[in-house]
Amino acid sequence: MHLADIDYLAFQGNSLWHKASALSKLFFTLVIICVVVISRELPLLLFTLALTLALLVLAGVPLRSFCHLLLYPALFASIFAFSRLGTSWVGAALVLVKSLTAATALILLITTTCIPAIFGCLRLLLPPLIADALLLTYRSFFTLLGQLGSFMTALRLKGGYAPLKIMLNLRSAAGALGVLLIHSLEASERMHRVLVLRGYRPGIIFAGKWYRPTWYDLGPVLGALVVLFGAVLV
Amino acid sequence: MSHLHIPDGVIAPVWFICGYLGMAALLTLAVRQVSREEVASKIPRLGVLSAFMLLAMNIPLGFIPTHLNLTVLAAILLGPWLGVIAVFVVNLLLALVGHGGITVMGLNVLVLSSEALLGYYLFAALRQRVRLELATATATVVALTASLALMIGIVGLTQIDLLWLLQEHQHGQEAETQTAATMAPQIEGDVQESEAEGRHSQHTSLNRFVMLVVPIGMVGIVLEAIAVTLLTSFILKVRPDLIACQDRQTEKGE
Amino acid sequence: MNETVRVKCLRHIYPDKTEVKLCGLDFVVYPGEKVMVLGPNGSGKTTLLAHLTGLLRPVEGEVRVLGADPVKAFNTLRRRVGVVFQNVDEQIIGPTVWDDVAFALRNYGFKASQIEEMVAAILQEMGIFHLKDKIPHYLSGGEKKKVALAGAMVMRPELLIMDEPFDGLDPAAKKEIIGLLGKFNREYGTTIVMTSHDINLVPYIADSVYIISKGMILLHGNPREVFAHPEVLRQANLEPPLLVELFSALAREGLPLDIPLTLEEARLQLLQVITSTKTAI
Amino acid sequence: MNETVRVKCLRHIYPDKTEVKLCGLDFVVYPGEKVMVLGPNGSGKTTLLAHLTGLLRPVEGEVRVLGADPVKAFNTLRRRVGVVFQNVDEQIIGPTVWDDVAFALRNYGFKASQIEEMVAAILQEMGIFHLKDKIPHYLSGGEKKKVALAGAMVMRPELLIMDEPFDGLDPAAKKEIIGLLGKFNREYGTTIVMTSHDINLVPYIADSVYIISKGMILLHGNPREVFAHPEVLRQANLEPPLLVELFSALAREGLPLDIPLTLEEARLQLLQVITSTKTAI
Repeated sequence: MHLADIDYLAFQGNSLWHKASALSKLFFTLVIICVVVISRELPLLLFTLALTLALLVLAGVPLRSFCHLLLYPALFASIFAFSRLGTSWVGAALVLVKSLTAATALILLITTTCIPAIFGCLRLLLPPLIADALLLTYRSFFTLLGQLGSFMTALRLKGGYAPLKIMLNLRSAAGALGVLLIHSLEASERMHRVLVLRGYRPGIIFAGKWYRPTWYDLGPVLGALVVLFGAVLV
Repeated sequence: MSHLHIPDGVIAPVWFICGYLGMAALLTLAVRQVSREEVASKIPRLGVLSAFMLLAMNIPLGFIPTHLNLTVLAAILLGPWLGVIAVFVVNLLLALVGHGGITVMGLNVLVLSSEALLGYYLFAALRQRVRLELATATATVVALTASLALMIGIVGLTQIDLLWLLQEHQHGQEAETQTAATMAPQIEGDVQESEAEGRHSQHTSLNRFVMLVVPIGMVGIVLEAIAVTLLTSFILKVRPDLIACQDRQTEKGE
Repeated sequence: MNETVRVKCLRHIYPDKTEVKLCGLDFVVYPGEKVMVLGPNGSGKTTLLAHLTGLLRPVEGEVRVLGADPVKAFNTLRRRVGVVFQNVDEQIIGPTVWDDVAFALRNYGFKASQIEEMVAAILQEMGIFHLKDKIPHYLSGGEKKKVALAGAMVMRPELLIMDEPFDGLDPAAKKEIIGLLGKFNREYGTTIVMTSHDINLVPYIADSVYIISKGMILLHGNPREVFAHPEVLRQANLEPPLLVELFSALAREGLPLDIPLTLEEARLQLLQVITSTKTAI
Repeated sequence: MNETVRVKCLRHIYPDKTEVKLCGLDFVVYPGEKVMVLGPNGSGKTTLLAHLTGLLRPVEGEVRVLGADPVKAFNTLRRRVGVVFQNVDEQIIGPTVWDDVAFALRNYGFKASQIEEMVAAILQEMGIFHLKDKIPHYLSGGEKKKVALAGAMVMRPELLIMDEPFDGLDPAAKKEIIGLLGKFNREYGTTIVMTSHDINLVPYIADSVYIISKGMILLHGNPREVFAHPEVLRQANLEPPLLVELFSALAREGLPLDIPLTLEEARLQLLQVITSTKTAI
C-alpha cells in the first residue's frame, strides 16, 4: 500500500520542506487547491504545477515511485480532455494541468509531513471523537499491515495466490481477512482495556504541541504567497 | 464500491462545497448520536475497523476491476453512527494519499454513509427474522444497490459531463472503476455549444455512464456481499459475542 | 495493613464461560518487593494480573491492592499502579512517543509545563529521550517496550505490574529492561509484580517467586528456596535453571554444594570444593 | 553440486531504502543438516530466511536453494521447501486445523482422498490428530506452532525453514518442538535451517551454527567450535551459554576442563576433576 511508503518518506525525510510545520504546508496545499479550483489561466496553472513539481524534487521524493499517483488522476482527466478535443485545446490542457497540479500538491504534503502532524492541525476543526478515531486508525493500520503482510506471504508460499484464479484468490483472501478481522477485534478489546487503565477521555490522545513556528515555515508560506501573487497578477 | 474518483479542479465548486456541508452536518449528527460511554468502549474498535477497511481495499483479487469496501461490515460491528465516522476516517485517509480527489471527499462520504446507515438498519431488522448469513447478504446487496443509485443520481444531478472508463491500476494488481468528470460551464469561454446540444450530450454521457457502471457495480456488489457474509459468519463461528454485543446495543438504542 | 497486594483463592468466569481459578497459597506482595510469577502458558498468570488492575471482578475470593478493592477503587488506584501488558503494540496509543508517555498525565489534568517536565524526566532517566518525536511503528521491539514502560512509570506508581516483560526481546534488550526495573525499585521503592515463563531470569530480577500451575499457587519463596524444589518446578512444567540442575546432580554425588543463583556463586563454590578436597587429604 | 543452500555475500535493499547486507563467510547448508542461525534482533537473520524462500530478490550476491535460484524457481521450490514464520498467529489461515494443514495441498490440486490421507498422516505423526476439527484461534501457543509446522511438513519438504521457532513457547512446548524437528530430520532426512536468539537451545537441536551480527556472518562451526569463541559471541551481542561461561571461568583458574555442551557432560567433567585432584595428592 502506498500509505506505508508515503509514511516512511515523511518520517525519514530531512529536507527543508520536511522541517516546516504541518500548518504551513497545509496552508500551501490549500492555496494550491483553491487556485486549481478557481483559476482558468493556463500559464498560472502551468507555473503552479512547475513549482510544486520542483518542490517535490527538492524535498527528495523519488518521483519514479510516486509518479503513478500523479499520473493516475491525470490519466482520467486527459482521456476526458481528449474526448473534447474537437471543441477546445485549451480546455483539454486546463483539465489535465489542473488535475496534475492538485495531485502533486497533495503528494508534496503527505510525503513531507508525518500524518499525525496533519491530524494535529485537523483536530482543530474536528470533534475530539473523530480526531481520536483518526489517530487510532493510523496506529492500527500499521499494526495490521504487518500482520496482513505475513498472511499474504504465507498465502504465496502455500500456493494460495495466483493472479488469474479469481475463486482461489477470493477464498484465500476471505480466509486471511477473517482471521485478521478476529485478531483486530480482539486487539481492539485489549486496547480498550489500556485506554480504561490509562484514563481515556475523548480528545487527549494527541498532545497540545500541534504548532511551533520555525524559520522553516517561511518556505511553504512564501511559496503560497508567490502562487497567490501570480493569481492576482493574471 | 460506490466511490467517485474525480480529479480535483474539474468539478464545479458549488457541488463539492455542498458535499462538504452535507458531510459536516452528517458528522455532527453522528457524533451527537454516539453516547459517552460508547465512545470509550468503542473507539478502539472504530480505529481498528477503519484500518481494516483500508487494508481490505488493498487485497488484490486478481483482474476484477473492483475492490472491497466493507462499509456494511463496519456498520454491523460498530453501529450506524460510528459506522459513518469510520466512513469519514477511511475517506479522509484515502483522499490524503491521493486516492480519488480531495474535493469530492464530501460527496464520497455522503454516498458511502448511506451504505453504512441503510446496511446497518436493514441488518438489524432482518437479524431477528432470518439467518445471520441471509440478513447480512441482503443488507449488503440492498445497501450497495441503493448507494450505487445515489451515486448515479448525484452524477446526474450535478449535470456534469462524464466519461466512465475501466482502468487498470498502475501496479496492475487491482483495478477499479473510475470517473473522470468535468464541469462544462467552468470552461464556458472555450465551449461554444448550443444549450440543446449540450443537454443532449449530457444525456448520452449519463446513459453511457449508467450502462458502464451498472454491470461493474453489480459484480462489485456480489463480491462485496460474499465477502461481508463470509466474514460475518466467520466471526459468528469463532467469537459470536462480538456480534451478539452489537445486538444488545441495538436493543438499547431502539 | 502494610501489604501491597493480597489475593485469596480467586475464581473468575470469563464471558465465554471459561472458568479460571487461582487457589492454593495466598498471593501476597510486600512494599518494595520484586515478585516474579512463574508458570507455563495458560496457568492463570494473566488472569491474576488482570484482577490486580481491577479490570476483572472475581466471582469468588478476595483481592486487595494498596489496601483497597481494585474494582471499587479503580479510579484512585489506577494513578498509583502502573501496568505494562505483554503486547506493547496494543498498549502504545499516542501517535508519537512523547504523546504516548504524556497520555495519562493529560488525562489527570496536569498543567502543560508539568507534563513537559515529567515526560522529559522519565524519558531521560530511561535513556530514550532521543526517541521522543518518533512514531511508534518505527521503533524496535525493545524500544517499544521501554516506551510502554515509560508511559506506566511517568506518574511514579507505587506498584508496577508487567505481563511477560521479556517475551520476544533479545538478550541485550532483556538486560536493559532488567536494569531499568532494578533502578526504579531501588530509587523509588517501586513494588514490581511480573509474570514470566523464563525461569533463568529469576536470579537477576526477582526477590520473591510464586510458582503457578493449572490455577494453583504451588510454591512461594525467595529464588533459592524455590530452586530447592525442582520437583515442584517440574510439576509446573518449568525446567529448573541449568546451574540448579548441575549442582543438584553434583550434590547427589555427595559433594557439599548449595544451590547457586549466579555464575559467580557457582564458580566460587566449585573452586572451594576442589580446594577443600585437596587440603582435606 | 550437493549443497542444499549456498548464500554468497548478499545485499538487499528494502522498498523503504533500508539496506541489509549479509557478508563475511558464505552461508552453506548440506543435506540433512540442522543449522541454527544465531544473532540479535535486527542482525539480518530474517532477511536471510526471506531470501532462501525466494520472497526477496537480492540486489547483489548469490542465493542457491536445492540447486536453483529461489526467485526464478519460486513455483517449483515452494513445494520442496517448508516455511514456518515466527508469529504463528499470522500464518494459520484455515478455519479449522484440518483446513489449514490441507491448504497447500488443495492449492496444488491434490485429490480429495490423497489430501485426506496426507493430512491425517502428518497430524498423527505429530500427535495432534485430536485437534483436527478445532478452530486454531482457541489453541495454545505450542499447539498453534505445531499446526503451523504440520502445514509446512505435510508435503514432506526436503528443506524446512523456521524463523524463531521457540520464541514465546514455554519449556514443555519447546521440548516437544525440538523432539519433532529431530524426528523429521532423522526419519525423512529433512534439512532444517532455523534462526534464534536463544543460544542455550543450540546443543539440543543444532549440528551446525552460524553467528550473525550487523550483517556479517562472523563464525561457523559445530556447537563446540562456536562455543570455543565466547569473544565472537559477545561481539554479536549473544551471551555464551551458562555452562560455557562457568567452565571458561574455571579453566582460567587452571583447571583442566573442556567446554561442555550438555549438563551430563558438565557433571562428568567436574566429577572427574574433583576425583583426579584427590588422587593427584
